[in-house]
Amino acid sequence: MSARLPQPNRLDHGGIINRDRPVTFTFDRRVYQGFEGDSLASALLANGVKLFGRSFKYHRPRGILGAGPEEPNALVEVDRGPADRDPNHRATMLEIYEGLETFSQNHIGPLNMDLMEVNDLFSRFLPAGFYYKTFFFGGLQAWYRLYEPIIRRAAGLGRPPLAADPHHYDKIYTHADTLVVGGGIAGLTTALSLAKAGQSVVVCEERDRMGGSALWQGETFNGETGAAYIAHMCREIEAAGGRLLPRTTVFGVYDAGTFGAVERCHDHLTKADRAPHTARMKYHRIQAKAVVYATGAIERSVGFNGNDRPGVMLASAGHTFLGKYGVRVGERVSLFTTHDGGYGTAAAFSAAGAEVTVLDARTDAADVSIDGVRVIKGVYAGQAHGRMGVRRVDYDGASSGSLDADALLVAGGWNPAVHLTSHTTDRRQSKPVYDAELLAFVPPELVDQEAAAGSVTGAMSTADCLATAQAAGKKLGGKKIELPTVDQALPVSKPMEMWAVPGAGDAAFLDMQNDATVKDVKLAAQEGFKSVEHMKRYTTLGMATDQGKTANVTGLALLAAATGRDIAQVGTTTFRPPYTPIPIGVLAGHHRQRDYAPFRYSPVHAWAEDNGATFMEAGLWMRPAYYTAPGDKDWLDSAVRETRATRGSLGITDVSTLGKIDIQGPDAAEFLNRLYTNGWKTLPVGKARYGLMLREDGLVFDDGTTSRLGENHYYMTTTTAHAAAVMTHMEFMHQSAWPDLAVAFASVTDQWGALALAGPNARACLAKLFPEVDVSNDGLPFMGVIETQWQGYTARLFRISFSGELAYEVAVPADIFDAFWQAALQAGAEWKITPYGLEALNIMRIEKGHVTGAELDGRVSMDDVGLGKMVSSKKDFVGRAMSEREAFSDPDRAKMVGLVAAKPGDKIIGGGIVFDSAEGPFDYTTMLGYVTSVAQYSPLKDRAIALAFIKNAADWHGKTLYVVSHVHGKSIMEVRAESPHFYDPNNEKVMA
Amino acid sequence: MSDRYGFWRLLREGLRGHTGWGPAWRDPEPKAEYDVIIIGGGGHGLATAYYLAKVHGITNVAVLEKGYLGGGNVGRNTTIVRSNYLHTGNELFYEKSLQLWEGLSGDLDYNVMFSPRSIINCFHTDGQRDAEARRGNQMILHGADAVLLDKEGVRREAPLIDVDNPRFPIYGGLMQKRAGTARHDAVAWGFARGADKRGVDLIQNCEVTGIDVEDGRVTGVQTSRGPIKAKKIGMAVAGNTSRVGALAGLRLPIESHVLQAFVSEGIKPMLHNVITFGAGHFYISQSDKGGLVFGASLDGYNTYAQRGNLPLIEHVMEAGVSFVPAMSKVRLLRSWGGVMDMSPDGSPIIDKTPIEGLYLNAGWCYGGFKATPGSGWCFSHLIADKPTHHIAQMRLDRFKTGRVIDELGAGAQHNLH
Amino acid sequence: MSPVLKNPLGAKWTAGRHGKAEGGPGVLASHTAGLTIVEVAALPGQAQAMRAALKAAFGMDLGAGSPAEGAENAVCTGPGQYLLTGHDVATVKAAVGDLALAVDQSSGRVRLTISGPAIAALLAKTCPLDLATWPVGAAHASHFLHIACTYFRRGDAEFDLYVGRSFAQSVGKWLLDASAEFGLEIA
Amino acid sequence: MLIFCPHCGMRPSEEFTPKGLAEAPRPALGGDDRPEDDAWQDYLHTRTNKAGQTNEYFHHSLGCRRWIVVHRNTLTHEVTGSTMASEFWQNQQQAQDWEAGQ
Repeated sequence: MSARLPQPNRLDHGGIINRDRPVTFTFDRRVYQGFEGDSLASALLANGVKLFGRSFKYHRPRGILGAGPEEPNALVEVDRGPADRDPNHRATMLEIYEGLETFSQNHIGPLNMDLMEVNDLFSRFLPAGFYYKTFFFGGLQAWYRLYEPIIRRAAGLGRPPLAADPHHYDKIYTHADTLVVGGGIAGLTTALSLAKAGQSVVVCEERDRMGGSALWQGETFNGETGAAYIAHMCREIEAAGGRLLPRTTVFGVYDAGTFGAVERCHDHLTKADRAPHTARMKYHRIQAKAVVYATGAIERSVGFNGNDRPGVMLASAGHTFLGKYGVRVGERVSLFTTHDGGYGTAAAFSAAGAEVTVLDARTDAADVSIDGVRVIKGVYAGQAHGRMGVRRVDYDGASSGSLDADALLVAGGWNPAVHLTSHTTDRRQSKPVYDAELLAFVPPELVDQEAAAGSVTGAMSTADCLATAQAAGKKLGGKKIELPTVDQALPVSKPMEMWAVPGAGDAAFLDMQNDATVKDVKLAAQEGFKSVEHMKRYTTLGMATDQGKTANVTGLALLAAATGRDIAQVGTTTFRPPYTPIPIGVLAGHHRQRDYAPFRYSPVHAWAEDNGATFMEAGLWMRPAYYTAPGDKDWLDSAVRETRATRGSLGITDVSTLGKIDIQGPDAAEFLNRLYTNGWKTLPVGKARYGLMLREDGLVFDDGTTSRLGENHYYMTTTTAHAAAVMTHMEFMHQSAWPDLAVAFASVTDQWGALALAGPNARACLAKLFPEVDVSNDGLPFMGVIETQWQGYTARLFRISFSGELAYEVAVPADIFDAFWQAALQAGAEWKITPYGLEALNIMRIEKGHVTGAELDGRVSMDDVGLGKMVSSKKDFVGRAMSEREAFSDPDRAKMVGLVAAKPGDKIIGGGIVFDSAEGPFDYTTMLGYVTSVAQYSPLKDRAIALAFIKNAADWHGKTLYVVSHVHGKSIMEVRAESPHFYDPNNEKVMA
Repeated sequence: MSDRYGFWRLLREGLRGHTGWGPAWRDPEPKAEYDVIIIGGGGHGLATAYYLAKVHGITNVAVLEKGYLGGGNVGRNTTIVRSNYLHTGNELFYEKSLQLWEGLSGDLDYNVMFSPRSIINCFHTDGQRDAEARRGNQMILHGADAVLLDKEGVRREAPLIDVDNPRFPIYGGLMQKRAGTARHDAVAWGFARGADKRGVDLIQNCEVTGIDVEDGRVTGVQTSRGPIKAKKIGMAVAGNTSRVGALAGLRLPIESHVLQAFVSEGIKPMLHNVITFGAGHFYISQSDKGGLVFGASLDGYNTYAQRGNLPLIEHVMEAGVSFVPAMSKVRLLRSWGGVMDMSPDGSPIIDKTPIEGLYLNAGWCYGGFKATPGSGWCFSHLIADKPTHHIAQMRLDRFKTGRVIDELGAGAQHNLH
Repeated sequence: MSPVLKNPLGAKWTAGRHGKAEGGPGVLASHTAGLTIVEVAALPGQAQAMRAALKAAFGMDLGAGSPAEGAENAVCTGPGQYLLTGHDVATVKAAVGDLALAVDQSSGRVRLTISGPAIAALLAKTCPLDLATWPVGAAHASHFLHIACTYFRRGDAEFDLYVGRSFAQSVGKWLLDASAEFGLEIA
Repeated sequence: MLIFCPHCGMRPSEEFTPKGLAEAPRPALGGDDRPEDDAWQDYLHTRTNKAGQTNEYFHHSLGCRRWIVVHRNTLTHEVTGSTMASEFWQNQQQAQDWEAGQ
């Protein structure tokens, strides 16, 4: 451990920091020392640092306002390199550790000489909403190219990280009978009551340890110090099975007892202290039957000029630094209060040796005598002076004067932290309600499974908080526990109503980060922005990173005054999750980048990888696009080679990814009849049939073959893309429309590996693989199916073809599919069997005029793709009714056609638009249609071919058309239209 | 003194303490009768009133708003403006709307901060590239602009996008340069101020509780502030269309779904364009203030509550971090939800209803914000009996005729669009 | 000769210790290769009769068919729907006859058995359900980090996971990731 | 959100895929209804879409794969009942009770 450095504002005793463990860290490259248990804020304050940052709009120098998550000013960057940069960290919540490096943000030049402070000089010209009223000169281009870039550069707070986050994050599903939000003394008391009644309880506390202000504010409990009392309560809760989660922010309340919480596991530790393989943060999705909101209250400031000066802070913050960290934020302290609570803080500072003057806004305040504390009644802080740190405070009111001060603490009253109780406001049909006596919003009436405890209820004294905790425990079925006797209790009273002092204006800040002032609120009202939402949006009050925790209520109180309404009438804005900002990455958890979604692999994926395959995504599947062989120049070269080999001799491809559904039951044929457009009742056992399914809206959904394996047993295949959707559709139709059909079905996609053998030698190869099966044209005719065995395993042989060749698909159980694939390769070796991928398949199916998802894009009818003849007129089926709507017989519908490039080497562009002229005009009224699929080289045609949809398709066969693509530099390509069935139109090859 | 906005006025007001700014709009009591009532003081309703007054000279108009002006989806969206649609039924309309956006600040004398920072839709397969090429081509044929980017083009435009995404690599993107973002509240306020200036009564806190129909035609409305007569009533209440329609006995092809949106803390510029990740239905842009503004798909269940649930939130963050890995450490500031009028084909309806004098503007799905000026323009023309060709296909009866406008090809299921 | 069964879990699924190396493993995992799995699904209205048939043929007592009433070799995945292990499809089909669909899923599903002291902490990362409320013998169809998965509770700290074969590599990889902090021993 | 599945019990909503409001049954197979008639339009397109109690299809896709009809309040998201889709339209009484209970 390095030598101890001086910490000028650190008292030599007090606080709950570990004075045995000095911690060295930096801020703006200067080295400082604090103690273990310090926040960055407390450690820097201990070192006399007052200036922490700059405000968003006017770049005014700012210090610390609060001591916790409400802090609007002191945002810093924690830098561990560009990838591990952590901007906008609240200094009050950042725990220091050895070697921590932090930086101030949002300034040009050093923090104390920020060039952007020029904004402050012109602040009178930059009132709320100024940007709506100017920047017109020069029109759109001037805005976009000149004004807006300047605004964008000036805006923003910290610097963004520039690379992937090196940390990992976990999502944890956490369950509890009751979630207690807030581990202060009220939350812990309720938790103990519930845990003792046998409930499973989780207590989430946003700060670094359980206990809240009881830890340090000097009250005693049954004679014990707060820290000791809290410690033994925590032990009791854990002994009863409760879980205590410090550093855990419950950020949102969702439906049915679901809560989002983030636990910070690493940020307070040095790298060496972090357990390996553990997450930086955990996102707990908490499911609880009941909840206790023990979220506490947040102190508010008062609007007066200069209330944003470094050194002006909330009284509770000053008290926290003193009590929790042993840091005295000033020697000559002015304390401006509107209620008795300020006196406890005054007494604590006085006891710590500070010279304290209380400015009590109340003329009728009771006399309080505290050693060394001067009290001036009926006055308010009118103006704080001192650009880089408060030096002097002018007070006014019943008397006026000026005080030398190096700190000004403000006790403006308390706002219960009602945020979470309003996330699901609709459940209670009520937002937080305004209590005109407390001058604060309190939770609305809560539902049965909810309770509130502690100062969030509006309770002020510790004794009252404990009583609410006991009531909360009782409401939720807890066991009665003895409440402690509180001694040395701090004074409390209801506040006097003073939201802003007389004369507060341009420099009286409400939203410190966004620089929204008392004057801005008045201006909003003057301009007609009288709804609280209008005021918020117009002034941006409450829209900063602290979401107005210290500012909102004051802002709307001033709006109420400016518009002559009650505060209750004005109401609050809606609180939205998250309660405090949380890293986006923690909510993503494990599922990011490569692990964003699972991969689905065919059983021969590894073989394909080892044999030169390049894969493409097909939904979650990885499918070989093409196999690169020695000598292949590019993907097209490979695909053409694979096509030629298949057409010329024998190809093999993996079709394991097709959806497969096993259908059984006496009504299976009836079910198929209703699902498909064509008839199924006459299909013999041992035969397959091509089927087309429509959606209920009458447009084509999916196609595939279904085979009849037994009297009541069918095996359906779907496209890879629609496998899940078809299964879901079948389940929907069966269960919602025809639940009495005696049929059951199951997805067997993963059970079967399947390959296609295609080409003139496919039969010979199949015969070698299945020597005991008659695979002759008679034994296994086109659309025939045989179930047999391969090496003791079931094998299904289907004589079907997508490529247009003589072809077979063979399915065997996935466990042995790799072995079967190898056997097929071996068997086909004598015919130079060639594996082919999707690119070659694409060439072949386009040559054959077979459609895929490019054509069946959810907008085409059966007729559009030339399959209108597949409609049985004898029966009803899904989609039939809607396909009888008038648009379906519109003569202008685009229908499928084949296109052939005019000459070899010409490209046809996928997504190109078809016109009948090369000269134009090209617009939407002259377009005939569009290209859906392209084979950039068809060996059959020795040039590019394509499938397209055009109006009056049949009329264009044999004629010249033009494919135009403006997004390819207005390329215009001459093509000839044809029937889309380029290859073997009479199916002689597939039937051979 | 002119009440026009501008630099010199700002300067003058600054020097005299901003005492000269008058209200942006009046706060009138409702009259007994108007020529036209627009139900809904959101973006579309205000824009309709503005164009009724400005283009058609119809100024005896009331806009009735249940809450505060601009409090619906115009105040809770991700501010994206674009005209990158495939189908004529949509593209003619959205391109008209985009053209209005381009001159809107000047037209309204209100800086709506329309920023043509471009949109890029990233795709992941050759098939998707062809589909995007077709869309780009068709956009151009409708007078819009489009550029097809390859992988490197996307990388150049948006260096922080993980184009080499190890799960769903990006092959390229379709870019519309004229697309961008705008300041959403300013749009509502600008139209409101413009309409008010031309004599339109904007009546807030005035809930329509009944629509009076006699002999098949409207005669007026009942409101929380008393009855108001009118021979023409325009509904522009997306999010509440079914509820308001029911007041006139209409059952409409609409479901209500929540779309969540998210904004991060402000940070210095890291993303210039609006950019979308096809594999995650994720979109993101960065606001002038520095917040990353992003979202993805619907939660999927029907709701009128303006909030969503965690599973979708998790999905959005997963997609976001996969697409823009650097955003992992940026903090989420706020999330919210807007209630979407989901139609069965994902496209809007601007049409007359079977009740004479009752006009419908609904079914905006996610597309309402970018449509604001176009919607107001076209709806005002329809109400003024001068319907324009831009909305020729946005018919209410299209689900009966089958002439649907299905951009996604997802079919007749409201929550799939 | 019998063909070699292809390991569905991929190359990263290797026997031995993974993740945290110190101390005993928090999670133990094993994969049963060659296990016979048959999916049965009762036709409408036949669930009870099917369960009776299964009881008669194989002695499986499946109660009234709730997810909690499973047996180690009859894991409930839905109403009238089970994954049966240890019997081949022909035997099962013969037992259920026309009461139910029966299909072989021996290759289609992969069963992983996981156990160990950290099992609750591990499953809290992968599964949204509260496993503390499940009795031993209960089965729940849910998800494993977004992947459809049926969980069967074998013992206090022992679970079977049934996942689709094509997803198995991702399941394996993600199980390695999730259990790294506890230390994983693959048998 | 939690959704009650009649087979599986209370489950997190991410296990379910919602399809939309279940306001009208599918017109009978082989019926005379024209596509523009209310029967078809109500099944596919038209919705009352109430703010309040509604019936809605959910598929327990990451669970037992049953289609269920969930009785939910669209203002508060409260789930007050659910039934198998296979029983829903057959038990019109239940559907009516749910309607009446709004």
